[in-house]
This record gives sequence, structure tokens and C-alpha cells, in this order.
Amino acid sequence: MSDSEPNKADSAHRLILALDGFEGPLDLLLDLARAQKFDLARISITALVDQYLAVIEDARRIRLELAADWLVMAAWLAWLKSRLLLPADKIEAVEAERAAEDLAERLRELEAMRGLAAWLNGRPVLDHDVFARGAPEDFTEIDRSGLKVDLPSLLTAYLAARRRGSSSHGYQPKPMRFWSVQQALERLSRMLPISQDWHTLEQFLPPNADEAAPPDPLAQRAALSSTLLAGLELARNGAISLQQEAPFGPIRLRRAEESRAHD
Amino acid sequence: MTEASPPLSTAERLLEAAIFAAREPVPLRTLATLLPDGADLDATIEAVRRRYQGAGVDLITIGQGLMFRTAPDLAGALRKIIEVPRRLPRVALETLAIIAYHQPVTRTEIETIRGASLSQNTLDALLQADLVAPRGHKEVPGRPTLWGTTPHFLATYGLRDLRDLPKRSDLLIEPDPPKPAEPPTELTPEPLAILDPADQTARAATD
Amino acid sequence: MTEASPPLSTAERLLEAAIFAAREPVPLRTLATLLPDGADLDATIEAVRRRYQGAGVDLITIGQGLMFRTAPDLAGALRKIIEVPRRLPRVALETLAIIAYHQPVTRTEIETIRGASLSQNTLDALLQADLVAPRGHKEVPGRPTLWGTTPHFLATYGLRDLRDLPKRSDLLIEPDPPKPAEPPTELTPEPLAILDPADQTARAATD
Repeated sequence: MSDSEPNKADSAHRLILALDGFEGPLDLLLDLARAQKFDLARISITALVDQYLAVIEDARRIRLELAADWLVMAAWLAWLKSRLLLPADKIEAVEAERAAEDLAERLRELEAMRGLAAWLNGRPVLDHDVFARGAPEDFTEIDRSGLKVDLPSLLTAYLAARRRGSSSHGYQPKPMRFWSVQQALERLSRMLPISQDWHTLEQFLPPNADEAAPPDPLAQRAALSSTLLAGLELARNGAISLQQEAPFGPIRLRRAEESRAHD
Repeated sequence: MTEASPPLSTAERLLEAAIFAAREPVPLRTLATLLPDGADLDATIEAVRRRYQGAGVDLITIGQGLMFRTAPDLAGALRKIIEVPRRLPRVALETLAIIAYHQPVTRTEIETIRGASLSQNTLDALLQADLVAPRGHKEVPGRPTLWGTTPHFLATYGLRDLRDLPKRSDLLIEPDPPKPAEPPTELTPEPLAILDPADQTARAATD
Repeated sequence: MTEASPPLSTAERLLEAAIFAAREPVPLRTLATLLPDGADLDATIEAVRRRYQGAGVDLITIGQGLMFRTAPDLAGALRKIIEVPRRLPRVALETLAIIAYHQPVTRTEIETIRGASLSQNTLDALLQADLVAPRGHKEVPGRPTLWGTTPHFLATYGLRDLRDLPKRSDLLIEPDPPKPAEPPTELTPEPLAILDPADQTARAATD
């Protein structure tokens, strides 16, 4: 015990130089606590705080740049010490006691974990102290003759093939399935000379190709618009007149008079 | 229980451990360096060998070195066969799927549907796995082979019947690709194009 | 030369060969499937263990399996001919201890216990040595990974079970005899030893 004082100063000095060797403030605190030679259960937190603050103080004299966590811990310990020694009231005193006990508990936990690390390291470690069979023999034989199949992947493959098959074909124009303007033009020109009365556009639509099948509405609309376009074309040439009495009303047409002196 | 065997010498134990732990057969000269001074290498090796006589493991000489090996008569009992079924490659799977759906189908037709050429390897793999088989010839110039699936195909996929495959109309959400130049329609049990493009568009319009 | 030992049973030889052939512990259930019908697994294991008593190779129990490994007292001599990997650095060993003891545990929890941040290198070293592995996620915001030890951890440290780890109360033993606080050296585990090295060896010997 007599040599504890110089020893402590000595070790504190060495700690400064080796601050980098510590894994953070808790590591240093634990080392300081162990230097106190007390059972960690009866550790003196205030003495520990003093030592830590002294080390940090020294360290700052030597190296101004010190990682924040060292300083944060120093500030917290200084606060803790003041509360422990001079609590303003009972509540503060209890708080400080609890904080000190928490700290001691964390130190004990770290100490226990270091103890476990040392215990592990003290065992015969595989590949270091004891060795397993160097040339293991493997008796497993792999039989790859079987096939792993499932229906979903077969179907997925089919879909993928079809999709790719379709995309790899070049551009192919779709066959014309609708009544074209050209066809409507021919039909109109053919039917008009018969009469000079007004007729609705619908009367010039082509007959349904398949009598039995219900009319295809899309084809019907396509035929209607083609016939209208053909009608407009003929009207522009002066071959027919077009008439619509109200917006969206029926469109009617008739053959134009020869004179063209109308209206 | 009462084994009267005398304790083994360190030389013998070291030799045993070194040969056990080494990755390669241990050369005799390496073993010699391990032994305590005065120990006789040959005698020590002989002692270890004798101790393993009749055991599950033999001490054998390989080249200039020593190693332990499992006794040969046990190999059969120790053999463990692990079945690792392989998966069909994607190309083979696609081809198989097309044959399943379009059979009987010629190679050219398969290529048209997949939009890629079909290698002989792929067809061979399917033949070897007994999943497809020739189903006569198509009566067109050149008389190409027609392909179809085998009963083994049904068994492999756990199908009772080809009709157990989901219908193409239940599968193909997208419009059919343009028909191949030579539509195999008249040959397939089901018409190739289940959805006529026109039909489909019409339906979309009324929906 | 005239050894009076009776021939070994097939069960015993098979068991010996199966364990001897492997580098990793062989699960007991695997061994059970190897034995001929009617053979008693425990009795057979015991027979093999007895035969290797005092040999250069030990039969030991790791987790739910068995493995052979060289006797610890031969380490010094064997290290001369067998390449030994680097020892874990102190930080990694401490982290491993925390994971072993507190598993499953998050990185943040490890950092709290150590009062220092955990570097990627340390985690990498432990993962590479196959000593720790992810064990799911903790159901808190951010779902951090939980870490635990691997079966190889047990094999590395010759543990039968995680319960073989010392109790916390056994780890916090008498304060050390006063030692000048030495800066802990990064790579040598010794200065850390809370258990006096002498003490430790004694314990290992009595175990």
C-alpha cells in the first residue's frame, strides 16, 4: 500500500500516452477502478472520478484535440461528483447515488465480459492449441441423375417463350379488317346516282358480312366514320351535299344538283 | 474396463496427433524432427500402426509420408448418397413447354414460337430425360419429325392427362403473337390461337 | 507383438471411422443412423472414448456432436509443423464474449456494454472466423440485426453447450493483485486476464 501513491501517478502518466489504446472512456475507467485495488462492488466513484478527470486534464495539456466522448464522460463525471458531494436536496442525492450505482454496474458488466474473453482465450482453442482432422474424408456421393421439375416453372417457361417469340417478330401490319374510306367512297359513288332524295349516312353502310353473327359494334362505327369521310370527300368535290340539322343529329346526304347554283 | 495397457509414450502420441492434424501425408523427415531426442522413428511408427490395427482407421504410407485413412471395408457403410436433382436449363424447359402445348409440333414450329433457334443439345437433353419423343412426320415437303411428350412426362409432372395442363386461355394474358407463317393449327388438338385478335379487341371494346 | 485385445465390433469401428473422417463435429443423430440395428449408441461411443484415452487424439463432445482432436498438451510441438491462423485481436475477443453472453444482441447493445463503438473490422473478423452469425431482427424501430454465436464457436472453444460458459458471478472474482496499470496491448490477450494466468491453467487442468 505504501507504494500506491507514486504508482498511481506513474500509471496515470502512462495512461495519457496510451489513451488510444483504450476502447473508449469506460475502458479507461475500468482500468482506473482496477488500479484502486478495490473490489468493484465497493468501488469509490468519487475517487474514480478524480482520477479520470486528472488523466483527461493531463491528456489535454499534451494533446489539445481529444475525442468528444472522452470529454463528454469527463463533464458527466464532474457533474456526478458535485451531486454526490454537494447535493442540493434529497432528490438530487438519491439521483446521484443511483447514477453512481449505474456506473459501477456498467463497469462490473464490462469487467465480467473481459473475464469471459480471457476465459475463452484460456481454453484450448481449435486450430491454435488443438487441431481437428487435417485431411477429412468425405463419403457423400452426389447423385444428380434426378430431375427437379414443377409445373409452375414449366408454365412460366411457356409464357416466357411465347412472349419472346412474339417480340422477336418484326413489324407486321395488321390486316385491314374495317370498312376503309376507299371502300366507302366506291360504295357511295356507286349508290348515289340512283336517287336525288336525302338519305341518312347509315343507309350507305356495307351489309353485315356474316348474316348470322351479331354485328360487331366496333366494325360498325368504323364503317360509319369511313362513310362520313367518304361523304365529306365527295361533298368537297361537289358531287353530293351533306346536311346535319342539329349537333349530333342525323347526317344526311343527297346527290348534288347539276347546276351547283344552290344557296 | 480394467485395461492394463501401459501409458503411451509422448513420441507415439505426438506422431499420432501430427499425422491426424496434417492436411497432407506427413513426410518421414518431418516426423523425425518432431520426436524427442533418442526416440526411434521406425519403432514409434510401428507402435502407432499396431495400435490402429483392426480399428476403424488405418495408418498407411503414401509416397514418402504417412497418413490416416478410414478402413476400406467400412467405406460402403459410410457412403452417403445425396440426391441433388438438377433443374432443366431454361431453354430446355421452354422447349418442353412448347412441345407439351403444341404437340405434335415440328422443330421449325418450335423455333418460330420461341423466336429462337433450337439446338440439338436441348432436344437431346429432353430425349435423354425421356420427356419427349418423335410422333411421326408432318406431311409437308421434307417430312419433318413431329414431337410430342411421353407418358414419362406426365408421370414426372404428376399429370394424369395432357388436359390436366392449364388451358392456354387461362395462361395467356397477353395477346397471341402473330401466327407463325405455317400455322400448326390444324395439327394441334386445340387451335393455336384461342383468342382471335379481332375477337379480343372487340371484347375489350364492349367490356 | 502378441496383443490379446479382442477384435473390435463393427459398430465401434464404424463410429470411430465416421468421426475420424470428419473435420467438424458429427451429429449424434448421424452416428445413430450408421450403427447396425441393435447397437447401443452410448455404449459404443463410450467404448471408442475409452480406447482413445491417453492417446494423441481425444474424442470430445461439441454441441450435439462428437469430434476427434489432438490432445491439448501436444500443442507446442504440433504448432511447429502446422500452420496456425492469427489469434483474434482483443477487441474482437471481447465483442465475441459479449455476444456469447448476451445473445441475441444488437450492435448498439454491444456498444453500450463496451462503452465504445464497434468497428466494421471487428465484426468482419468474427464473421470471417464463423464465430458469430445474424439471428434475425429485434422488433424495435429500425429492426436492427440480432447477433448470436455459431455452432463453430462451440467447436472452436471446445464447448459442449453454451451453458458451459462460466456464470457471471464466477467471472467477477477477487480483485486482482495490485498490478501497475499497463496500457493494454492490442494483440496480446494476457494483460487483460482477470483470471490470473496461473489460476486459469489450474482450472483448465481440473476441468
